[in-house]
Amino acid sequence: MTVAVHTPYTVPIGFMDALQITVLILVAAGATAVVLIRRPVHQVLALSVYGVLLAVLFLVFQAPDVTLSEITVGAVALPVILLLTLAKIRKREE
Amino acid sequence: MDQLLALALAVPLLAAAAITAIGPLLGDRRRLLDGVAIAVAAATTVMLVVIMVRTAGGDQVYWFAGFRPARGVAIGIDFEAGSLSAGLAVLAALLVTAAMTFSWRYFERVATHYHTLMLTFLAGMTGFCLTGDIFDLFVWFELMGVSAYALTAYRPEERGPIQGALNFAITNSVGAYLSLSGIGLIYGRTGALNMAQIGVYIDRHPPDGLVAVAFLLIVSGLLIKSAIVPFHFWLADAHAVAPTPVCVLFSGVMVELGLYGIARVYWSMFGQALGHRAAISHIFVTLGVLTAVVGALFCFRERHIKRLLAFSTISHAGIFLTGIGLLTPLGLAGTAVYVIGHGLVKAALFLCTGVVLHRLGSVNETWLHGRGRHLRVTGVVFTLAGLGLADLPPFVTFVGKGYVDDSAWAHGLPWVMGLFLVCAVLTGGAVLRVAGGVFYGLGDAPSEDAEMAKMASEETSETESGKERTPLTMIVPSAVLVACAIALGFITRLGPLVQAAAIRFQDQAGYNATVLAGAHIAHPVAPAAAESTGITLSDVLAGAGSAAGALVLAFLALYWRRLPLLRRGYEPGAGLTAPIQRFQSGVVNDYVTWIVLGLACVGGVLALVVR
Amino acid sequence: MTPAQRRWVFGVAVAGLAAFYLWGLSGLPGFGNYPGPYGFVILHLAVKQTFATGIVSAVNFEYRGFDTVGEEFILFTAAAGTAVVLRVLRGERERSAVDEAADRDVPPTSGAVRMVALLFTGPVVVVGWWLTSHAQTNPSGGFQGGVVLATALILVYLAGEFLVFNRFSPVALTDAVEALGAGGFAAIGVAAVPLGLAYLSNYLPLGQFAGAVSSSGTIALISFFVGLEVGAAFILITGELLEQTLLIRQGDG
Amino acid sequence: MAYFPFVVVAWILCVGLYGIVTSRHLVHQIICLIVVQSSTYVLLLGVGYVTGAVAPYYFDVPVHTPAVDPVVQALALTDVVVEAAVTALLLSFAVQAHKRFGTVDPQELASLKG
Repeated sequence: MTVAVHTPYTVPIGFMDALQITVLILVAAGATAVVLIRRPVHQVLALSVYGVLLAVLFLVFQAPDVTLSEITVGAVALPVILLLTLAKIRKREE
Repeated sequence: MDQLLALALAVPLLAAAAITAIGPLLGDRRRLLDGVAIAVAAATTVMLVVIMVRTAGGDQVYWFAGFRPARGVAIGIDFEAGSLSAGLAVLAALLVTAAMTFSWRYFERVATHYHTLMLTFLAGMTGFCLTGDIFDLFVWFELMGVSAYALTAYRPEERGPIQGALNFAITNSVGAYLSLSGIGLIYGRTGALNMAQIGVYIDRHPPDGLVAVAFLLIVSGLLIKSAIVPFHFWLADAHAVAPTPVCVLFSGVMVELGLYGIARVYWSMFGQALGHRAAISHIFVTLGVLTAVVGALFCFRERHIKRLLAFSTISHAGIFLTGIGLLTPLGLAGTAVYVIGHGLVKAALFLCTGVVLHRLGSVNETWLHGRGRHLRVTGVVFTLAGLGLADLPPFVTFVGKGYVDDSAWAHGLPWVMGLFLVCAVLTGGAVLRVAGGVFYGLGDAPSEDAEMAKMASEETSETESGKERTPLTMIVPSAVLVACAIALGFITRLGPLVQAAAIRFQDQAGYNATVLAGAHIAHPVAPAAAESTGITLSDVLAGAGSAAGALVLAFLALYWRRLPLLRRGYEPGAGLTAPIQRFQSGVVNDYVTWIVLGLACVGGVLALVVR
Repeated sequence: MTPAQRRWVFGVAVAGLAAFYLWGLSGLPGFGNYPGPYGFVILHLAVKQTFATGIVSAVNFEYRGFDTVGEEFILFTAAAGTAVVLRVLRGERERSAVDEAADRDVPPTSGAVRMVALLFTGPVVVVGWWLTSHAQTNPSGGFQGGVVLATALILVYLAGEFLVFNRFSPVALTDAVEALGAGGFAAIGVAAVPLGLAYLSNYLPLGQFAGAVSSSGTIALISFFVGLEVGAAFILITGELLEQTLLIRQGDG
Repeated sequence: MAYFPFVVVAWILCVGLYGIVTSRHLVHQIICLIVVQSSTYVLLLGVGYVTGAVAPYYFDVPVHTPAVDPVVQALALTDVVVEAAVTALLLSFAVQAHKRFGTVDPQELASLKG
């Protein structure tokens, strides 16, 4: 049971549902991939992709503000500091 | 509207920012920064004391940005200062002041960031105590956490602090996110974040899965913070390695804040809606008793003084959780008094340990045996604090412990009293054993296993050790704290006052009216007849008994090898913890596993109850 | 525990936790049926009360501005903590601060990358500034803007070298900017107190009409300070890590 | 559809916890903590969603058009900042752990501590 509101700007509900389900599945898969990938640099790249997926999810959840933060933080800033950390750690291993 | 409520938080935050900005410009004149930071902490203490005194006439509510609730819907964030919450904030600010005074001469060099971190830590604790909004609670919980993680790793040149900080940060972050999940659940049901409003809204439905799950998830982060078995593993790792003045705050008040959070969440939101009081009480008491016993056993076998004190804190956290979990005004009042007393004496014990580290360069009880004879004042303060920890009258700890015991008795749980007596004897005995061995050279040095020796020998670079004199700024704070703990024990009005505050704290309808309708509830109902407010003779006897027991145990432990009739080769306390020793593995992966398992078990029980 | 044991214990435990959590989640009103009232009340009041058309910013900087104070100080504390943990310790020497150091394992930046990075720096700064200054109207705000501004400096690093990065953001100055950002926010709040208003009250004129960049009083100002604090904090954290990676040579084992 | 987003929330949480428990690399473990936290964003935004409503911005739509809950979005924003802060601090610990211990396997740190 869904109580939907209607506005002149409403995307057709069926289309929105399909979009949301698709992105949710992608996000779930992305989270699983991030956890299961054990090679650090690859994992950071996966995290970056996961950040973009989350950002898209927030967009279809009608949260553009959070989308922007998730892109700037989750997909860019965090991977950068993670890669810097890995660079430091790998360098000392050599 | 009492502007002090906002200033008590804004002043330390502004000071933290100002110190960071100005600090590098001062160069070598860091004494100035020390002075400013101590003054700010002291000023915050004074402000909070004023707030606490004003709450005696009724709870104070402060709406940030002036958004008052309309028709029972809160649109802003509020501070709700009751006597208990303000009192706990006072304790936090007092201990921060003491710890910073102690640090004046303690560190070889203090970076400006030390003061920044201490002040943000203080602000986080104050906000956590006073807030009336569940998400705001999470925000201050995190500020407190982030400051605490950074302070734990304050000496990154050593292995212990880094590992302790990692375990601390990962376990507590997992807890915080679980709490946030609970907040999300409850928001999805009620569309509210104000705790009073949530309490009103969830009470409209019969208790169901969502309420039970949200309750446990929110509480889980707080259980981890307050080191309740099986969520406690991080605590000893972090306490043993954090700088000693920081340990004062960790043991003296941060753990207790977690417990305060549980009480706040229960009595402002879930108490009415969740129902099943007896079952909830049983869950809390079971966890509390388990924690008290495990902590006491680990405490007694420990030889690393800071770890020993940390385990004693775990044991006491168990007693506090039991006091809260009895769900009676007397139990809560007893816990409140006990928390204050424990905070004061535990802080003094850590500060004295800091003096020992400063002068002798070790916290290894075995190595230190007899080497602290010349630290007379420190020895006296440490011994007095140890007796206070063992609930000797007239220390205020005995008043609190007495109330908790009385409440347990009235609740039909006399065995809890007996068990807590054993715990107090064990933890007090361990501390007095240290006092007798280190400061008076009594008996023989306790033996140690290699593992512990290695751990204890790590404490080196924290302070420039081998100093000829103990600076006054290092010994005076601990002496003052112990004096406070004794003086409070003589204030006979303390008990009734705290009980009245506890009744008000547990009055959910009153809390709602105060926050949402601006009602002024001044006089709590009279205490129930079954629970007396006075200190009975049996309380005095129990307190004196546990202190005497602790003394006897300490002497037994020290003179064990000289006792002719006993089996030789057996070290007191050695076998006590062998079965559970390996759980304390130091591996954070294990700790998170135990957290998940503990949650699943408590959740299962809760599901059976609420279903 | 051995990894295998841990896996078993965790497997059992997480099954229990998941079942328990799903039990709670099933009590929610279905997805898309947010019941209110909090959000709906704010949607109803916000434009009238604050002249902001970005309601999320109105909540962040006004209705729940106090949370944001805490949030800014969490970031501030984390930056301070990072500086404490990664400070240059006794026994560690700073390597000569030349990027092309012998054991540098990052290949030198190619000309193309430098060019692209330089080209991007300007637009990124503009975007960051726009985001920071439009909190009250559009989906944006000091937080996103601050991160983007920090990214501009990271581009400077890509284009040039760490030395340039360092010259653009000397630690003491960044520290001061960060403190100004966090402290400025708290101070705007305190300024309401002598006016007899509650902490963080919006005491500035709200402007002529809703939706203008110059509207909504303290929201714009707070967004600016948040931008400063967030940008500086990220630059500090990145700088600390860069310094670790490029400059610090370990002296002790 | 009514509960699918919440199932995803539970899945992300559990997967993240699994990662933390089985991790052999501190950076991996920290990333898994990020995953655990990301479940809370999805939960928050999920409970505040209103089917058919617009985003809470009245810049280019008339005031009082039905919109989704702005409060959860503000909470999620705060949450993102907290995540960034905690991650940065944890990474600095990881860097130091690597210097002191020569390894970043959390399961080896304990035995090497002494």
